[in-house]
Amino acid sequence: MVEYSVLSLVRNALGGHKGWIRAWRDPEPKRHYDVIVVGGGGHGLATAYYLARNHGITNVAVLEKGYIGGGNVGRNTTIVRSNYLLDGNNHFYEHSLKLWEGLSRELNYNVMFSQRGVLNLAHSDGQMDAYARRGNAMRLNGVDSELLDREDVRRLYPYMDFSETARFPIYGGLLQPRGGTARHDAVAWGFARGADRLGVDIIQNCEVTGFERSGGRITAVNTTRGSIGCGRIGMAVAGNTSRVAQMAGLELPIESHVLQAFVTEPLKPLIDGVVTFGAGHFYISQSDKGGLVLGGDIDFYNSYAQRGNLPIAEHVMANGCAMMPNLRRVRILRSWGGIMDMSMDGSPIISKTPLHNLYLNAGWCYGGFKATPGSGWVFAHTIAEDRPHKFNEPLSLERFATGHLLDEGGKGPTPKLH
Amino acid sequence: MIRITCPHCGPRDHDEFSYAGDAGKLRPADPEAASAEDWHRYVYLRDNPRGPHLEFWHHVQGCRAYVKVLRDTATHEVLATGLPQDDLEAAR
Amino acid sequence: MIFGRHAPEQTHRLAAGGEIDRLRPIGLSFDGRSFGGYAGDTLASALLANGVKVVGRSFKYHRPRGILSAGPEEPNALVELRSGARREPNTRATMVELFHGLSATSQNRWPCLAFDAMEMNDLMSRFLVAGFYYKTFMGFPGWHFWEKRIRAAAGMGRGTVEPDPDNYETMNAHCDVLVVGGGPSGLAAALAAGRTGARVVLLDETDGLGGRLRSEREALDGAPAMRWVESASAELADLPDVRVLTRTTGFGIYDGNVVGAVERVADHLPVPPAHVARQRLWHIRPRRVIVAAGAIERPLVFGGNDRPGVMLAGAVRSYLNRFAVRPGSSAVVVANNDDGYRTALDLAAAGVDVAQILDTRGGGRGAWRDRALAAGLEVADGHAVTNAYGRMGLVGCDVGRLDGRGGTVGDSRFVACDLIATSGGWTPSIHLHSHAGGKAEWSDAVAAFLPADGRPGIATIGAAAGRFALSDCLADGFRTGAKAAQACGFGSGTAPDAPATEETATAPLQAIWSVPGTPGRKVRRFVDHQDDVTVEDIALAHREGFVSVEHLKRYTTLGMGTDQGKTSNVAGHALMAEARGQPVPVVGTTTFRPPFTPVAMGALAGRAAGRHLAPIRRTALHDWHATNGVVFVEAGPWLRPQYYLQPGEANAKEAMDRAITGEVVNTRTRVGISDVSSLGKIDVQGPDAAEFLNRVYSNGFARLPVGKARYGLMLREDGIVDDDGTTSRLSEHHFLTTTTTVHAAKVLADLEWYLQVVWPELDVRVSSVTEQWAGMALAGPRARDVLAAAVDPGTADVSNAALPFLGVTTTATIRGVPVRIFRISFSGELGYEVNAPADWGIEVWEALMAAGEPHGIRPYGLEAMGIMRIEKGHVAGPELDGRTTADDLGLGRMTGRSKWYVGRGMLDKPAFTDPDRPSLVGLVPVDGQTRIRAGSILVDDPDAATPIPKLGHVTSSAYLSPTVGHPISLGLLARGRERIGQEVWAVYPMRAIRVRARVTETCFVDPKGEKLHG
Amino acid sequence: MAETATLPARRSPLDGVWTPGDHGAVGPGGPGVTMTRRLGLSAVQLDARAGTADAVRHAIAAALGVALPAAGHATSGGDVRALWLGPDRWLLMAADGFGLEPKLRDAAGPAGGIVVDQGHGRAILRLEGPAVRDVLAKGTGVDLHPRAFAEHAVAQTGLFHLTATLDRRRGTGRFDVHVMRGFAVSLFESLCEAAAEYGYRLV
Ligand SMILES: Cc1cc2nc3c(=O)[nH]c(=O)nc-3n(C[C@H](O)[C@H](O)[C@H](O)COP(=O)(O)OP(=O)(O)OC[C@H]3O[C@@H](n4cnc5c(N)ncnc54)[C@H](O)[C@@H]3O)c2cc1C
Ligand SMILES: NC(=O)c1ccc[n+]([C@@H]2O[C@H](COP(=O)([O-])OP(=O)(O)OC[C@H]3O[C@@H](n4cnc5c(N)ncnc54)[C@H](O)[C@@H]3O)[C@@H](O)[C@H]2O)c1
Ligand SMILES: Cc1cc2nc3c(=O)[nH]c(=O)nc-3n(C[C@H](O)[C@H](O)[C@H](O)COP(=O)(O)O)c2cc1C
Ligand SMILES: [Zn+2]
Repeated sequence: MVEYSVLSLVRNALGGHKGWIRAWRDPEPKRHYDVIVVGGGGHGLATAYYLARNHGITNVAVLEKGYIGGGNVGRNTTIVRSNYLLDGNNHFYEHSLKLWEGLSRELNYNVMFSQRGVLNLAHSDGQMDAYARRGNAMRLNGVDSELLDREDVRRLYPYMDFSETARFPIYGGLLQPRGGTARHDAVAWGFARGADRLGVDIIQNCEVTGFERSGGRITAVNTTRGSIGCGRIGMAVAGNTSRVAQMAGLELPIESHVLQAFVTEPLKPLIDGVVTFGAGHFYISQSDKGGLVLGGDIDFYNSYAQRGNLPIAEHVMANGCAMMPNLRRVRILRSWGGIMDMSMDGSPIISKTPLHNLYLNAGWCYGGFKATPGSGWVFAHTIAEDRPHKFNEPLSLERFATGHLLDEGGKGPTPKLH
Repeated sequence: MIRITCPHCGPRDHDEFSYAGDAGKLRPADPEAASAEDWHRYVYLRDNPRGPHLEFWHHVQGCRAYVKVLRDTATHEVLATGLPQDDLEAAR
Repeated sequence: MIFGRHAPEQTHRLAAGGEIDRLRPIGLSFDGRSFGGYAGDTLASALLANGVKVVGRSFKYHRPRGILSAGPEEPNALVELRSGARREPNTRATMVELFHGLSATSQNRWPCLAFDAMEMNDLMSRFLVAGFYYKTFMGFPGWHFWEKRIRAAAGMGRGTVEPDPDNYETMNAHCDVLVVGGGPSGLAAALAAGRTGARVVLLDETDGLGGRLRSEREALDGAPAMRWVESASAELADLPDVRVLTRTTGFGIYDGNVVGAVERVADHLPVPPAHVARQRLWHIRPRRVIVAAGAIERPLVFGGNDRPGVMLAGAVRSYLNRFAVRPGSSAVVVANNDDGYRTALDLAAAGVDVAQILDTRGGGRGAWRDRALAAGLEVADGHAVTNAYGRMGLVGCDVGRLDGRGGTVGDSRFVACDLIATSGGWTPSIHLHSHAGGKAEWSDAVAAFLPADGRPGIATIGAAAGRFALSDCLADGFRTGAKAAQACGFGSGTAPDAPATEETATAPLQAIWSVPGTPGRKVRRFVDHQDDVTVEDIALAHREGFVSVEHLKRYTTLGMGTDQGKTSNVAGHALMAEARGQPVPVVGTTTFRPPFTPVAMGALAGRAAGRHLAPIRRTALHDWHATNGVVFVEAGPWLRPQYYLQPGEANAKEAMDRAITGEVVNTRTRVGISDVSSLGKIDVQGPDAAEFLNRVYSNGFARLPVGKARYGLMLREDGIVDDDGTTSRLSEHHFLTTTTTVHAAKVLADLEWYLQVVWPELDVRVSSVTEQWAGMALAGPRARDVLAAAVDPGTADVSNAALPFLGVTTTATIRGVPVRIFRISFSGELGYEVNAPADWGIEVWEALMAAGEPHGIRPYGLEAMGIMRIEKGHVAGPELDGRTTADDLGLGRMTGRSKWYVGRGMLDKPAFTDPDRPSLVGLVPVDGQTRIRAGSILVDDPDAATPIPKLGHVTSSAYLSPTVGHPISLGLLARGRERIGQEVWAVYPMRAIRVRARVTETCFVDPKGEKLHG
Repeated sequence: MAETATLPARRSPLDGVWTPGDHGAVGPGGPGVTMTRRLGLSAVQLDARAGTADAVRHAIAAALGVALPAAGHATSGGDVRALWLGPDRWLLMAADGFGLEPKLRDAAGPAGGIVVDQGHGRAILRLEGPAVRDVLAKGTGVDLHPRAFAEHAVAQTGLFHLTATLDRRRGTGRFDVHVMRGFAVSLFESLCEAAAEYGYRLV
């Protein structure tokens, strides 16, 4: 087991880097695991890691149908923040943000968590009031937030459109200084390596195709690499949630939609923090490689295809160029899509299910990357203890029936609007 | 660009329409008889299939008709379109 | 141009030949130095003509780099084009057409191209291997410290911080057959289709047609091939329904086979002409797509293969034949296919000394080889370059004999040269095929992936399909073009005759993915030039388990640069396959994604950026406001009056406060008028109209009398309040429903939904009449006097008896204009809403103003309206926030259980009946003066330990209610109605504000509503 | 509606922006597009209630001499032009003096027609000239090629992101464009910018 550090890097450099070993093993699936985590994305891998680290459960497999990190964790715009309005979300995401702050050292893997600050722009008095409510609520929870006026914003981003012709003038914004970005792939790889070091089997190219049940329990999962027995199952398959749930006979308050993202040619440092436009859905930040990473709305139709269409792409660019008119000559290098598990109230579900030993982690909508460590933490707890952690009690599946919804946007049961 | 054939206007770009979601869900016909569970299933639960999906698109920039569409969610291919009361199952 | 003449001699320009126009010299400057070129040059060809070797620096190691290619695949020669607001970083010199005054700057170097401090990365390269950053920078002083430095070294060019002065636009096109690519294949396809009368669009990324033919010495029908290209182009130009777009890149295929293309309308000019967009985005909706995008050559991977002076063989031919430029004076040619010979012959023909032709194949057979030998060229079979030298420009290379087992035999010898032409084979451009989900199939013959079965309606042909013989390309094009047209109902489908070619048979290529290095030397073999990915990096990725091509890509950044691996992916994936000991097709390839080449954000945004981001909606009274001191504010798409300044007043805070307070006071004490045209108005007609409204509104509408209005509440299916408004019954089967401004469109769509989908049996028709009617709210104690004076005598009786509260009349006219008058009020005053046909709105408004003159009428805006509705405790946007129930808002009485309506099925949910739910209350500062701001949180104990328990929040607030003389607010408070009279804290920690507030009823003014009925 | 004679003149939403004359890059061949405002037009929406379409069609033909068009088309008859707007929904237009609305009410009402005055709710522009198709193509995804969009073809569609009605009139390159009154200035600006490179004339 090679510890990563400057020293080991230098040592290996002198040895022509022959000394490095696999970041995680490539084991054959065992016949039985105490816990099987379905889905080798950020959440599945984090869950496996914390099952071993926090609960000492190491006879764990993560089953990934493709290559780990090939899902949304590997295709998201990497914004990390905890500036949520509703307590049910806010406490959970803040717990996650705290974990981010120590994650690289925790995992001995540089996930490049960069607290560059997340700024949400406001374009009307009403929006300023809404941000005030959110920021004030955050402060009462001990979470950092600052209300900026127009001039504060201008100082941070002088090249935004502060002109007379701006269609939606900038009134100010809500800033969370501790928010930022992280290196998406590294998060998957870091958790994978961390979990592997604690004994977890990470099994790629292993698609779950069905469940073997007896009564209210699942006894084994059928996969493209054979049937594997299990004690408990944690589902963390994001965009594919409904399909896997269906194998267990569950119908969920979830729709799958495609969200596109874009990256520009690499530039010298231009945009220091994370900025979201308030008069249309648009968010942007700059990756360490120099590419501007940006996105906006989903494509507004159910989809399992990891690609979108031009109208939304054009809409995203229009918003971006309206916010920052200097971006028009910057070129888009690549576009792609990811399948998002849009829930009916726009908030996630980390919960027990009607099946005794099946646990659900889904409904992440636009925002599950930031949740990765927190989600793994509380999901591991829920699986290990067979009851929710206090931070995911409000994220239960029952809330849709009881009416205890977490509708940050007040959009109602219309997934495309969350 | 998904090209959707409106039964009234002919083939149009999908961005002339507003997506109105799952058309497989039927609203409880007799509200009196419907249980809380029935309303819950109607309002909150979705099949969300990968493959052919029955859905509504509202032709907001066109004739304002709700168009029933059978579309493959894996390929985005439109398999059939019709009026809300039409049965498109044959195209599956 | 003058300064073209001052420029140094074009030392590497051939005396004759090429497409350039020697009569049109053009000057350019690169890094401040002036050079001369000609019309028809690209920046790259002009720099080469002037003997410039080093053009850029690589991404990671900052190694000096030259020009590798002559096309869009260029990984090295990236520059900052233009300056100031028009500066474009990362611009491929190979794709920039010369224009007068062109100025370009090298990038990713400091302080200058010749000496770059960051080149120390290259010395440190053994530490900076793939993924090194994941393994360190975790400890003190932390990532944020290192990140700054890494970011400064990373990136490539500098983006501008000034707004782009140019414009962009979108264009839509439809056609039967779209041909992407104007080489021989594409031309043939377009001709075959165009001749049938089908509508054809032909795109080419470059400034002209011909494709590779522009760069080759090929003959067609016994004449230079470009003659045929010219006649083909002329014929296409004459066909009425054929559109040829040059400088236009088809960057992606989307659903429905819609192709996105970007036309560089004015990038070849110093600045766009007046009224002309810089770039134009095309949406092309073809019935058939033919992709004739050609193939891209890849370099062999050998030691020092990134040295300035190492160039793709095909690019060498482009510079020789198309641009009349000699990329070097003494060349070594190294290839694993016949392109080596073809190139050597062209070099020799151009008078360049060819030191050696190295054929990595051992065979020593083939017609091309014979031609080379016949031309007296020196050929070394089974040889390759094992290392190349020359940091700032190639000086020579080691040549070694391959043992066929990944090593060399014998010593290598040094050969002096300033140019290495290399070909590792050609990679078909299957990008667009793949965008549409088409499969890729490995071909050993081509040593690349070819398009396999794909989406119907898309055909990939010619070199893009791995058919490299000119005759095959032409045949392919004519055949496919004719077939495509036929499929659209044009022509017989028979292919026209192709021109005769004169081709030399080619011998099969032999793949070699990396060339062994000079024995005893540590060589650097670059697979991905731009991102500095070496053969060793790929081995490391394999060692660490990043063995899937997707992991390989993300771990090493192979193919993630601006060129997206056009010249490097195949070799990279093949090397991983070798490491895994599996065939390439098993290892596979990474995903092709749009855009094919990078596209400016502005082009995608089109004109919708800036002030056109969203169309502005103006009320029928807009022009009146504009000339009467209004200050407008955006309300969704609408521009609405916020308040009105007095003549001569500047829009300062005091003036604003004065205006708003004045408008409120005037309305409450005299009479005011405001523009409510933007409220949604929906005409509902039909025998079942009453039944329909009774189902969509939570309160009853079945028995609303004709000539009466009623306030109504609509719920969402989930039981939450959706919208409110008044509905008036104009006749037995005719209603007019109003909605809030923001929800107008949604409510109409919902009503249509219920009628078309849910209750088709109801005989009702709904239509929006929002724009048909200008709406004016006349409010205040004198409102009736004003109305009575304005209404044309005898057309309507507006007395309290004839037109009581919630009464409606449709008979009145004002200045002859038929109007609808509704006695309803949002302000709580005696009020009327007057609707007039929009084109007469201003006349009616002015009539009311005139009639109101003696009564002191004043227009009031949104701010005054907002204060007055808070004074009355009326809910609006901040209260209808999509989370509140009717009960929360004190409107529970409107959600009875006596009938069914949308949303009722949800109302009994535990959470909705929870007594602890926040409910709407009024709030006043205990000190009688401190404003309680909207967005404040309501708590019992602001000093409690965090997280501090919250009781609710302040939804709306008036910093001063002129009517009650102190600040008032509305808020949602847990168990609010039980707390009336009690005190709570309203805290605003972000501004360190806390205010002691008393909980009150929601209505601060005229709770009994006497004013309404008076 | 009361006798137009006694009524004030109707205002156009474009009064404030309409500057007659040539604009943009007008070449020797004259402007690529000529724009005219179609003023003084009554426009009334006619819906046929469930199952009454035929009766309404007959009633209108008899009373106004115009045949209600099929989907995607327009017809002219008598003094009236009729556009198809949607299923069982048409827009009928005539000069203000014609008294269209009352006539429609009398004719269609009994047959099951529902009449909604929309004349003030929309602005109508006539565009003609050699560049008209290109100008409109910058804003709409509808195929305007004569083969696909013949004379008297009508489309409800998006035009520069606004909802608009395109009515192809007789002759090549002549279109009437309807847009909601409140968006008239926005559409006008878009059309002008799109037309500037060909040159345009405001009449
Ligand atoms: C374009 C885009 C931008 C986004 N931007 C942000 C952002 O800025 N900030 C933020 O916080 N969030 C963002 N998100 C959301 C975030 O990426 C996701 O919510 C989060 O990654 C989901 O959790 P995950 O990582 O476990 O999902 P995934 O990475 O998708 O993991 C799920 C895994 O399950 C696997 N799987 C599925 N079915 C099976 C099966 N049957 N058997 C085995 N394995 C299976 C999949 O292959 C996949 O690897 C974005 C998402 C997208 C698509
Ligand atoms: N020597 C060899 O082994 C070899 C290999 C490959 C090709 N060739 C020769 O090259 C020619 C191939 O003919 P062809 O017509 O198939 O290809 P081509 O390369 O001649 O033409 C392709 C054209 O498509 C354009 N293009 C590519 N992608 C585009 C896009 N996305 N949008 C717009 N334009 C795009 C390019 O600018 C180019 O003009 C033949 O003459 C063939 O003999 C020879
Ligand atoms: C934050 C982030 C930054 C990215 N930067 C780049 C980049 O610089 N170059 C590149 O080619 N792709 C970049 N990508 C996109 C990936 O290449 C890839 O498209 C994405 O991970 C989705 O995978 P897929 O395209 O293989 O489906 C980036 C992706 C993310 C999430
Ligand atoms: Zn339609």
